[in-house]
Amino acid sequence: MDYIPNTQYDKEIMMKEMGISSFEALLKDIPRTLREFSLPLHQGLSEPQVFNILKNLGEENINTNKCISFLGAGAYEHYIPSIVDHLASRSEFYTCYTPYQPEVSQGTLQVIYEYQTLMCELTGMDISNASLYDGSTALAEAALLAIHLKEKNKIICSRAIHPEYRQVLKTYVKGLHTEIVEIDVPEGTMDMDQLEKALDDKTAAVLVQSPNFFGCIEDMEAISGITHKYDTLFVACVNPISLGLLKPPGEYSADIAVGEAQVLGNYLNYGGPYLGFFTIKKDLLRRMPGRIAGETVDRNGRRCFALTLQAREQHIRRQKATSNICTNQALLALRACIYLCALGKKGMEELANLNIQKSHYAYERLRTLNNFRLVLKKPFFHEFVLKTHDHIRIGSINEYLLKKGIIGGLELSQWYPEMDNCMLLCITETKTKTSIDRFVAELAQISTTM
Amino acid sequence: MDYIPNTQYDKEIMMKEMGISSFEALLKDIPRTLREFSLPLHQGLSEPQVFNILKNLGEENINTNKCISFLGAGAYEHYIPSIVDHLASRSEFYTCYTPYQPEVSQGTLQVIYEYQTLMCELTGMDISNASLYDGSTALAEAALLAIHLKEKNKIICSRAIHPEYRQVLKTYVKGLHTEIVEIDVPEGTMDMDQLEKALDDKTAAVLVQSPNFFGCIEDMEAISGITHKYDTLFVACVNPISLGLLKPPGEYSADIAVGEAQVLGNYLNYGGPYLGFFTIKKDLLRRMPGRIAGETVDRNGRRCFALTLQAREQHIRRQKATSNICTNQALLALRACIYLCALGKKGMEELANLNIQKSHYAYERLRTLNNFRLVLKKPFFHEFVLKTHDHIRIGSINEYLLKKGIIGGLELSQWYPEMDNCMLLCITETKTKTSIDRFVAELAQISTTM
Amino acid sequence: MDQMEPLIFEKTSPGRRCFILPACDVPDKRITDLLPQNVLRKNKAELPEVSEIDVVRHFTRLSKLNYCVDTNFYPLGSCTMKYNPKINEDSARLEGFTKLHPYQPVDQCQGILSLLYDLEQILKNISGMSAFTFQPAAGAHGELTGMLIIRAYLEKKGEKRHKIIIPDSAHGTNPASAALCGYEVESIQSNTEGLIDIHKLQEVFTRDTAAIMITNPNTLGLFEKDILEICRIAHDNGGLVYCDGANMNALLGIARPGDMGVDILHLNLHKTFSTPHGGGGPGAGPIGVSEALKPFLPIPRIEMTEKLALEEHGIDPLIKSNKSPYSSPNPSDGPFHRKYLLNDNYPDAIGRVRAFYGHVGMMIRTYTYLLSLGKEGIHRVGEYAVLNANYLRQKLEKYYDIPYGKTCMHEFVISAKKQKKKGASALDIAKKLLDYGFHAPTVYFPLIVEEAIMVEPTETESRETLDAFVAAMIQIANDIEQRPETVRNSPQTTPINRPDEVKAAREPNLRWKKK
Amino acid sequence: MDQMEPLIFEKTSPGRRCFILPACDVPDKRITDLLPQNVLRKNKAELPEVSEIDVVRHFTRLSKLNYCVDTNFYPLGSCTMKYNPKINEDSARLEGFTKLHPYQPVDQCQGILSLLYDLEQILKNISGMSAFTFQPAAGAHGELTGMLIIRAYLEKKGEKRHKIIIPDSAHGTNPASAALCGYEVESIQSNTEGLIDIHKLQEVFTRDTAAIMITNPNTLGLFEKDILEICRIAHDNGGLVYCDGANMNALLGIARPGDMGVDILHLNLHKTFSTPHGGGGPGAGPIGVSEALKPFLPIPRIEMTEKLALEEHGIDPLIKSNKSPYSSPNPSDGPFHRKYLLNDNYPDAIGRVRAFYGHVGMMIRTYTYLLSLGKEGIHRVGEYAVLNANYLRQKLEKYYDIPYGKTCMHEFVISAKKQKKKGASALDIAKKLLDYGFHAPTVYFPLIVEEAIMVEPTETESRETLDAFVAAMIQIANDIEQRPETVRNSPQTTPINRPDEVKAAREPNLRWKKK
Ligand SMILES: Cc1ncc(COP(=O)(O)O)c(C=O)c1O
Ligand SMILES: Cc1ncc(COP(=O)(O)O)c(C=O)c1O
Repeated sequence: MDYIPNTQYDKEIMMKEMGISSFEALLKDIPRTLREFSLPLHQGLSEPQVFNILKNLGEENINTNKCISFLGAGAYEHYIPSIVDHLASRSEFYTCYTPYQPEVSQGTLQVIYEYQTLMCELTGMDISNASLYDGSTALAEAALLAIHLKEKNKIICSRAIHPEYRQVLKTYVKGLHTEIVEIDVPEGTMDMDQLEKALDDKTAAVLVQSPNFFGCIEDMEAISGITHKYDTLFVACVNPISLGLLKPPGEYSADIAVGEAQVLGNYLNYGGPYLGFFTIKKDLLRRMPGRIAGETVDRNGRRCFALTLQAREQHIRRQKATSNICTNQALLALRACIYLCALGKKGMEELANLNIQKSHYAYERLRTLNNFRLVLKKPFFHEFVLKTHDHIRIGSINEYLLKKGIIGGLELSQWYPEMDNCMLLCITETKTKTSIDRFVAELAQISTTM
Repeated sequence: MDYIPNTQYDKEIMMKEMGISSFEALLKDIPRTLREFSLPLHQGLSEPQVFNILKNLGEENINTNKCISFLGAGAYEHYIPSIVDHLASRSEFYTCYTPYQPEVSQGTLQVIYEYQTLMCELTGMDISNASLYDGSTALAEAALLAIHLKEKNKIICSRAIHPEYRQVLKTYVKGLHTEIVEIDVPEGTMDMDQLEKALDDKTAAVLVQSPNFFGCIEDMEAISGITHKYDTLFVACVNPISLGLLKPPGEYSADIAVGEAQVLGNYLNYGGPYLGFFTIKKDLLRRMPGRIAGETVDRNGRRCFALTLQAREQHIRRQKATSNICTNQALLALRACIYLCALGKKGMEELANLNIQKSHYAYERLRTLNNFRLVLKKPFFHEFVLKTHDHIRIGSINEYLLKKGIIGGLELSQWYPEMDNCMLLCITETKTKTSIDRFVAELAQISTTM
Repeated sequence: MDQMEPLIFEKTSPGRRCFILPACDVPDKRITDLLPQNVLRKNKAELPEVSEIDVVRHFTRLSKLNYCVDTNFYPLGSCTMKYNPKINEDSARLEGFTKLHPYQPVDQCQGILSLLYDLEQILKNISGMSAFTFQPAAGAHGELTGMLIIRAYLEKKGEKRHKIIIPDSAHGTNPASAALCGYEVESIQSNTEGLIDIHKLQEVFTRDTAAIMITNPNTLGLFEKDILEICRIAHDNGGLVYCDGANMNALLGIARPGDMGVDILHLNLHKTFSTPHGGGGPGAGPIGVSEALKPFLPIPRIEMTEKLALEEHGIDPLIKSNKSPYSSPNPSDGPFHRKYLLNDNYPDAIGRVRAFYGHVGMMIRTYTYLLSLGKEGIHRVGEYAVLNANYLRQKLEKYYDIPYGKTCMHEFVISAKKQKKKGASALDIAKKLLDYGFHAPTVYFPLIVEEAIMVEPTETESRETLDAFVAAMIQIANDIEQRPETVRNSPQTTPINRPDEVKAAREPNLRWKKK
Repeated sequence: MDQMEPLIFEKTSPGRRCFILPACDVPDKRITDLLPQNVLRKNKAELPEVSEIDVVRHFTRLSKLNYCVDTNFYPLGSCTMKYNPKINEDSARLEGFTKLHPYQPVDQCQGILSLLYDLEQILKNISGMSAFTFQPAAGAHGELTGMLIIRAYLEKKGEKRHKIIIPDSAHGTNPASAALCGYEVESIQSNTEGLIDIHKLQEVFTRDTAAIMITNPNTLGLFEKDILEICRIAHDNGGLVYCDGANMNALLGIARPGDMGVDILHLNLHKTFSTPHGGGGPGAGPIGVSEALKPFLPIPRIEMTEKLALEEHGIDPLIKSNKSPYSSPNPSDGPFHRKYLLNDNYPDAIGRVRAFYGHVGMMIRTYTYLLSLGKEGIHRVGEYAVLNANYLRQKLEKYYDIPYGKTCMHEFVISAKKQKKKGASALDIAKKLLDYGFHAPTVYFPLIVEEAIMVEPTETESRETLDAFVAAMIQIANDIEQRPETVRNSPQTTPINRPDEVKAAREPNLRWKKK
């Protein structure tokens, strides 16, 4: 099945009209040697055959619907309203191109404008772009913005930023002779003294995540204060779900707020595609990476929307562009937009509350277990770290749990050697009291049996 | 969750504007006594809770995707092209009303017109309506048409017509003092002598299904000939899938051709909604039950479509209408229309061939088993009857098969006492050679073990 | 932007393919080795030859020519065009339901059977009837089923009655259904209030009358305030009362036909219970009956081996266990703790009105909807449906003549008589509404109102939407005063306008043919 | 029919709700008992307060303001807007994939890992490269990854090179990506044929040059006929060749960049491999590298514990057993007979370019697409893409000036210089096409063609569609002769026309604010 409407018959008619006798005539520029290769590939398959294969591959995975999962760590399970799928599946949204022709793209353009507004409301920032690839690249772009704006090449970041985000950051700044200083997080949050010491005139930006990788809520106000004693940008990496109740970056005067918006109506998808959001203070507008939609009027004075400030972008500025990004995550931004409209003002507040209530309920229940310890300090949002008694391996705990239909927490030692026997647990609104109680009961079992 | 946008606040504003102080004021016509009742019902639930319940209920069924099913008997499993679901899920199709306002319903109207054309091509008949409820009611409506047209009250039908169709027929003609004569099917097809004897001037119609309930192909040409010796309508009940290769009713001059079109891109759905089709010879047009779309022109002479010949229908004719049908199966007709376009001229031919090849392959393989017999005579389409050795109960065979992930055939004795130990088997294109072989192997097992 | 689309037949091109079937994996014999030549077709069916992109574009473009609930408001009287919740679609599309074969043994179908069983319990509660059948495929089919039950019931009593009384305001399907079942239809004229005239009813409801078919609230949107009296008259004369429940939306949580004395009631799941109309169907018309009529319901009936009284329930624990609230009072019970089955063994049953068990797909949507609503939701639906209708009624009565009633239930009927004189008919007003972006109301029904315009907002429309509709109606009223021709010439903004229906009927072109 | 739609914020009304969360089933404490006041937000986020029907209608109406592949043809040069098969969407929406958490242990994810592994095998075959990474989120991201690999490779060899050579016809992301990685960009002018000038290249490709970024076929739709020479020059000077594979569609089954001597290649799955554009994304830009560059690919890499040579396979039996054709040569083997894992252990790797493993959802679509195509399909795609482009080219060259080449690969570039003089620019022509129901081609790119109009039909358009497009283009050519103002004033049939972009940039209004 190849989705090609033209038949051999069409081909002959077309070649006749073009006055060529063989198709090869069109390929004369290609060196002969390049035409001789074999493709050791399978035979084309029919739709039912293909779909059977894909279904089987899907079923060879144990998905979070078959089990109760306590995994988080940057990718989160939340309820997704049915209408998100229904509306985002309209082919006018998913089979259309980037809205470079505003006359036939007002749908997409207005969605971007509404998305930008919603992200500004959530974060309390002035301006949002139309999306970046994901949270990690959004954070890296923030660092690049700072480096170029301040013409300084030192970046300070907390060690409690998602380890993979920090890896991406390091990769991105390769070739820019930039020094990255990581600040320790003794009890789960940033060591302020260390930060003060590290900060200097050469620092382009301070990067902090809150709730951080361990779920702990950082004292962003204080960090912001310290940072702004210097000509340095304060970059906050936040979880949009938490902003239903937690203080938004705008309220502690962050210069840039970025993060992962997969949580806003997008599936786990084994890690992608996700949705990087990027919001800024007004004065950074001309430095903003990525597309932006703006309101304007058409020739008849009607309100309409168009991509704007494109002079920042690669297709105009080429090597002088603020970023190289072109294709972004429009469809996921649409889903986030629908999601935020569906939950609405009250819903996002209730959602944040549910996440806090349930994670804290679990925290209290787990606290009662001997053989386990809760090592980091409060406050936290919907994740926290559980430490097992030294002789019990996290791996074997998770194997045990899986047999009980539970996907346990994430082992931390791979990234934080000092945190051996620690697992990062996440409890969102999708976990019922019953399932939390079951989880705790199973762990109790372990503490006794193992 | 009740999908009501207006809030208490809206309600108060509205009542104020209406100058009423209590909502009850609007219900003064309702006797007090009727207002006093209690509703012992559950609390309203949120979307995630509701969907969990429904998913669990769905999973409490063993569906034909989890097993290999050999059930047919009027409801058939066929591949459904992905695009059928995608296109039929467009809300412009499924949330719109009956196209009584042609200016804003050309989509639905053109679809009906195309569906009518496709059904005429498939059946070889002159005219199709826009659909009836299902195959059984379509057959009953055909009988009613004949009774009223011919002003005769005797209906002859083959005993090999789907038993439930015959039950519906009997129910429908209650109150019309109509006699129904059933013709025996000694070796699976109609007894011609009996038919000749039964036919007379009082006969309004002869009803025959082919392929019939047992899968046997009737000699429709002969039956049509005999029937038309009298002033009697010949009504053919056919399976649209078979018409990719089998002789269509138009070629043996049936007066009416009806049947179940669930097979054209519609799911099994545990029995409904399905799609009754109804096609006729030109001269019966004014007697046609149900809606019909026709081509015409608008005020500016543009080609367009509208429901037509409504003078036949209940909303105009009331008790003198050709039928009482109003709401029909439009959405399923849309699916059938998309399905037939997707398979196309060549595809429908290949499909019929696949069904014949696979069922005959299975038939030949089963023939080799001792302890089982194939009791009826050829030719057949994609179903046939398998008789077990007397002491083996069909029930216990099916229980055994289910353990092996196979849903066996339909037990016939419930409707045909003389056919004890018989199961009706159906093999469509969805059964791979591998699964047919497995089925045969399991039956072989049984013949030895039981 | 949206232009008319050629017919798919006009896009066909030899050899084009869309859906490709898997190759034949069994020995592919010559067809004539398997079947005799004379059973094979002579002429190929001239189906389209198109590619996948052709099919996708064709139907996507066609869809864009449709108005639908998801784009705007349908003030369609008698049709209850409420919002169709998306979650209902998700439920009905679950493989656990769509891929179930109707002849799988009941042991394999306990999930769907318990759903249907529960749904019957809920509908009984809402309507006050004693039992339901889900077989009828739509309202009219429910009416026919009801008529057959009435006949069977009376015959069982050894009575032959020939007549069904039907108000002149009734929907066309009522007399059609009665006639289909062999009854004579006697139409009874509504009184000046638009209601059934009790005194006339006294006279006409003779011993030869099998039943009266009422619609309550009736098609004027009025509650039959003498309903108790009407039922008494029918019953005193040994007859029955059939209630067309197409207008049930107005009564949800407000009053129950069963309590009124109604013997048979049909419900339109595609109206009151939010299942989508699908451009004309499928719907579903389950009917509920009184205790006395139970034995006559069509077979099969869905039953549970263990009787279940709703009162017993503690529901909340079930929800937590994601169990259906009616089947399994005790979450610790497995799904099969109660066994559901199909029972054919009812000697007095009228038989079957269709093959298999009815429009199960619609039942699933309805069940999903009712689980969402719950008790409070059901009350609120009736309340806000009535509120919205009266709000519209009041806002419009200053501009349009509303001949019957001072208040209404779920809908009301305008008479455009006045406007007709000024040069624009009910039809013209309907068409002009299309230009203002609204669907047209139902027009010329009920027949007892001249130039009838029948408006039903439903509870799912917001105050803002109602106000916008009122503004459009007022604008049209003014248009008619000042320039009626602009109304007569409408619609102007639609892909086509006013098809020539006479031509369509006189020279029927009901299928495409190659020129 | 399709009017502009108010903003969702203009529809908000206090207290309206859409999605309702389940009630809290754990003790609902006061929030300040759980969190300190100072971490809580002071001002509520002013999100919309709307009901479900509001949200559904809002986005449904907005969708109707979009043009899309499912409604008509996109002649967008450089974008390969081919049909997006629906079955690909079904695959990607399977719960077995959408509900997978990226940190589930590999044992729980063998299905998706084997899919990704197989996909790599197929792409290696098609492109002739030695290994692929799926991490890059889009083409530009692939370019950046490529640049980082080049830097790492050279540094490993102890070389510091500063320069990347890029033809002036290249896409903007190429120089931007090079710069992002700290390289100086030297632009090289195309020769009179629109190709890379070998002699110039000889001069500029110094020992300080890290690599040349080519696009082949280039953005004029021309195959770089000296490609072998180009690669030789780069390699002789110790440099590398990066190939922008956005135009790979022209080469499918026709030629392989790996065979040309390309060291790094990115593929745009959202172009060549039919994943939908989604209004601007998500896409995916996997990159393939030569053997020498493998060690530098980003981590993690997906590996299989048992090596697998494609040649070994008997594929057909697998299909029957519904197994993926590359993972499980022997149907009797269970799914886990081969174990897939994620390997981080590559000391020379450049690191990570994003969190997790890339746009898995796009990989699933691509894999589905490639299973469908198979060997013959892949050959046919390239062939019919080139055929369609040349057919259009020939039909249009009588009416429009096509400055470069006599034939083309997948696309070609018109110059509207002539028309510009007559009063209608490339932009005007683009806008006029909207009135004729087509999307506009890419305009003003590549920069080396004045008044450029870049047309790429792809293989999924039929002859009839191409002819209709040609007719529209000819009509426009005539319009320009006779009444250029009608072209300058277009579009007239769209919901809006020609937004004021200067105003948009001068007085940026980038979010809604309550008045
Ligand atoms: C009052 C009334 N009764 C009966 C019907 C018939 O219902 P259906 O169309 O489902 O057969 C309708 C709807 O058309 C109606 O409005
Ligand atoms: C030739 C060429 N190179 C690179 C790109 C950038 O790819 P992406 O938009 O996926 O980042 C594109 C597409 O926009 C392109 O056409």
